[in-house]
Amino acid sequence: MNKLFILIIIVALGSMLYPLVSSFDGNSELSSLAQFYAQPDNISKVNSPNLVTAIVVTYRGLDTMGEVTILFLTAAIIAFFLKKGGTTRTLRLNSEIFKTSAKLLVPIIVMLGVYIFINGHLSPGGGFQGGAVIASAVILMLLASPNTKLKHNFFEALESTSGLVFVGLAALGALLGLGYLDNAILPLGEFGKLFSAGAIPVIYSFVGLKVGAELSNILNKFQSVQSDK
Amino acid sequence: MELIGAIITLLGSFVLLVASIGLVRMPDVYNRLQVGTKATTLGTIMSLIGLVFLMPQWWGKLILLIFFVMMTSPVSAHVLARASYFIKIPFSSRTVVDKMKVNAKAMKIEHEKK
Amino acid sequence: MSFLIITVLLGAVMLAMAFIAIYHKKLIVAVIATGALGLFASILYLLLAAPDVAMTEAAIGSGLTTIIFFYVLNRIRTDAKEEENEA
Amino acid sequence: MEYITLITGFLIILAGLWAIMTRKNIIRIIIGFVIFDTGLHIVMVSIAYVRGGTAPILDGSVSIADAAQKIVDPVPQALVLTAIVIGLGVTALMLAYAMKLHQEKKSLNIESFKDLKW
Amino acid sequence: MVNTILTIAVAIILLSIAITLIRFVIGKTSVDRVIAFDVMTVGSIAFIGILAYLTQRVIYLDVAIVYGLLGFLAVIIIAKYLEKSL
Repeated sequence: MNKLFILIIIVALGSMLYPLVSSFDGNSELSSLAQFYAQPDNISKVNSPNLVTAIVVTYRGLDTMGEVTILFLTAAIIAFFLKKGGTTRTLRLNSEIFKTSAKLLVPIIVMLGVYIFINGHLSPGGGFQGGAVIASAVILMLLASPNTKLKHNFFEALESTSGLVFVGLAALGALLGLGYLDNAILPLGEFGKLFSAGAIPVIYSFVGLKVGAELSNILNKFQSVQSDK
Repeated sequence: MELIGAIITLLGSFVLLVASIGLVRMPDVYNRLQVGTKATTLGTIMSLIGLVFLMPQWWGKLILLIFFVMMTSPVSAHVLARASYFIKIPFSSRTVVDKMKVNAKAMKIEHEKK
Repeated sequence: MSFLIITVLLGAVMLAMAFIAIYHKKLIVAVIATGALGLFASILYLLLAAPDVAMTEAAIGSGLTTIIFFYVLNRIRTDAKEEENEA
Repeated sequence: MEYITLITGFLIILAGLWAIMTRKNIIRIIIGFVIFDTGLHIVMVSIAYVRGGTAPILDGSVSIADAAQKIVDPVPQALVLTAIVIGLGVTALMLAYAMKLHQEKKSLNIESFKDLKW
Repeated sequence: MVNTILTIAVAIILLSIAITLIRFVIGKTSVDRVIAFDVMTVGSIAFIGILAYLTQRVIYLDVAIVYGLLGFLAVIIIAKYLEKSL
């Protein structure tokens, strides 16, 4: 009976969604806002080949700032909730192959993450993806040798420093009279080169470091509360 | 040149097809693991090498991708095989040699203090 | 035209994955199916010409979510009795 | 193509809602939330698609001058990029709560949590 | 000519992913399903590579690298969970 009621609710919701599908007839051209962003003189004003990065960092940079704040709050609440248990655990020894390959892979993965967030304005990727890749390198290290202790102080210092630099760079644009989170505080450079697009690679690198440190903290918290049955 | 690359890519996709058929037909977990690692690694690498012939200016990223596949796929299969041996998944009836049994005493347990 | 067929196939596979994730008895299989759903969604984003979103979905939506789920499952380790309770 | 992805996204949203409403195990409810999230993102990206468009990244194959004719809409993609990361944060928070609830009652069935506070 | 051959290759890869799905559905133990997941990931890398050629964008290959990396990590963490030594 209860399930029938829920089924009726779901079907009603589906029939409410049906007009959205039937009235959608595909886009044959860009919307007016995107047309504004894609004009040649507006592109050369920002000078970033990846338009998604341009929108995330400059046009809608405040969204990114709020998102980083939400991630910071999540990490803080999880660190408050999950207390470390004082148990001794017995784990099986890792095999030699896995340990060696993890030792070999961790620096390469960290380098890949750095590549992803430095090249955020040229290729797909950016701070969030690069941060996730760095966090995955940390988790691989924890899996290969469970006895290593992460340096909490280092990660916290890294996180707060990058957050401060991010906000400082954003405010510097306002101080110079260009606008909050403007990217023209550094020279714009040549289109399509690594050192171009003004402050976008710098800001995105610090976002990447901050996100990487936060995600590593969350995963390390989840790892450190494991206990044996 | 381009035709050679396309044919190598096609052969790689055939190897992937063979791997998936073998995954369905093999009798026990360990055989399936072997098919799922060796054949798929070969198939993917052949497809990517065919792409190197097709697009020679993309070679940097493709070589990096091939390196990643060659580094990660066998290691994950090894860890998975070890785990499935330790949780005692039964062998097929035709398996005769079990070399892990000989040095099972060497597998010590690691103690972690917190 | 060929992309249309690929899209239909991927949509069917994703619906099958969602079905497995909801209805399978073992919790671990449900979590793996959720990860596979994210991986196929990432290919769908590539077909829709959104490589940024595809990369984010592959790294975060599929990878890190699965890792956190398994840490929690390892801490909880529901026994079979509780699974019966659930149905 | 965009019709099919739109319909797929809506069906996945409905499947996630069904899972949230009918399942009893807390972990399964969180899985339903993740499925719901994925469907929502698919709907937003398929609304952004322009017929015959390519990715909004300008390199050798797309020049600045004809960018407005060739690319797809970048604004919803940027929004989805934000939404995925926030989805991870919400999921991690819900899982931490679930862990804490299991510590209290040794059970994950949602029927056994009837207290007003604990 | 080249495009036709590559389209056939894409069709074959999709067929192999579909056959792998059978093992994912019927697989007796959890390890079988994990192997099927791994095979689907590695097959998808080849699929993304061919897709990058068909649409003539080199940037899609970056996505394939991240894809393979995270799939590897997911398989390892599932193995450690099954081994009860996470």
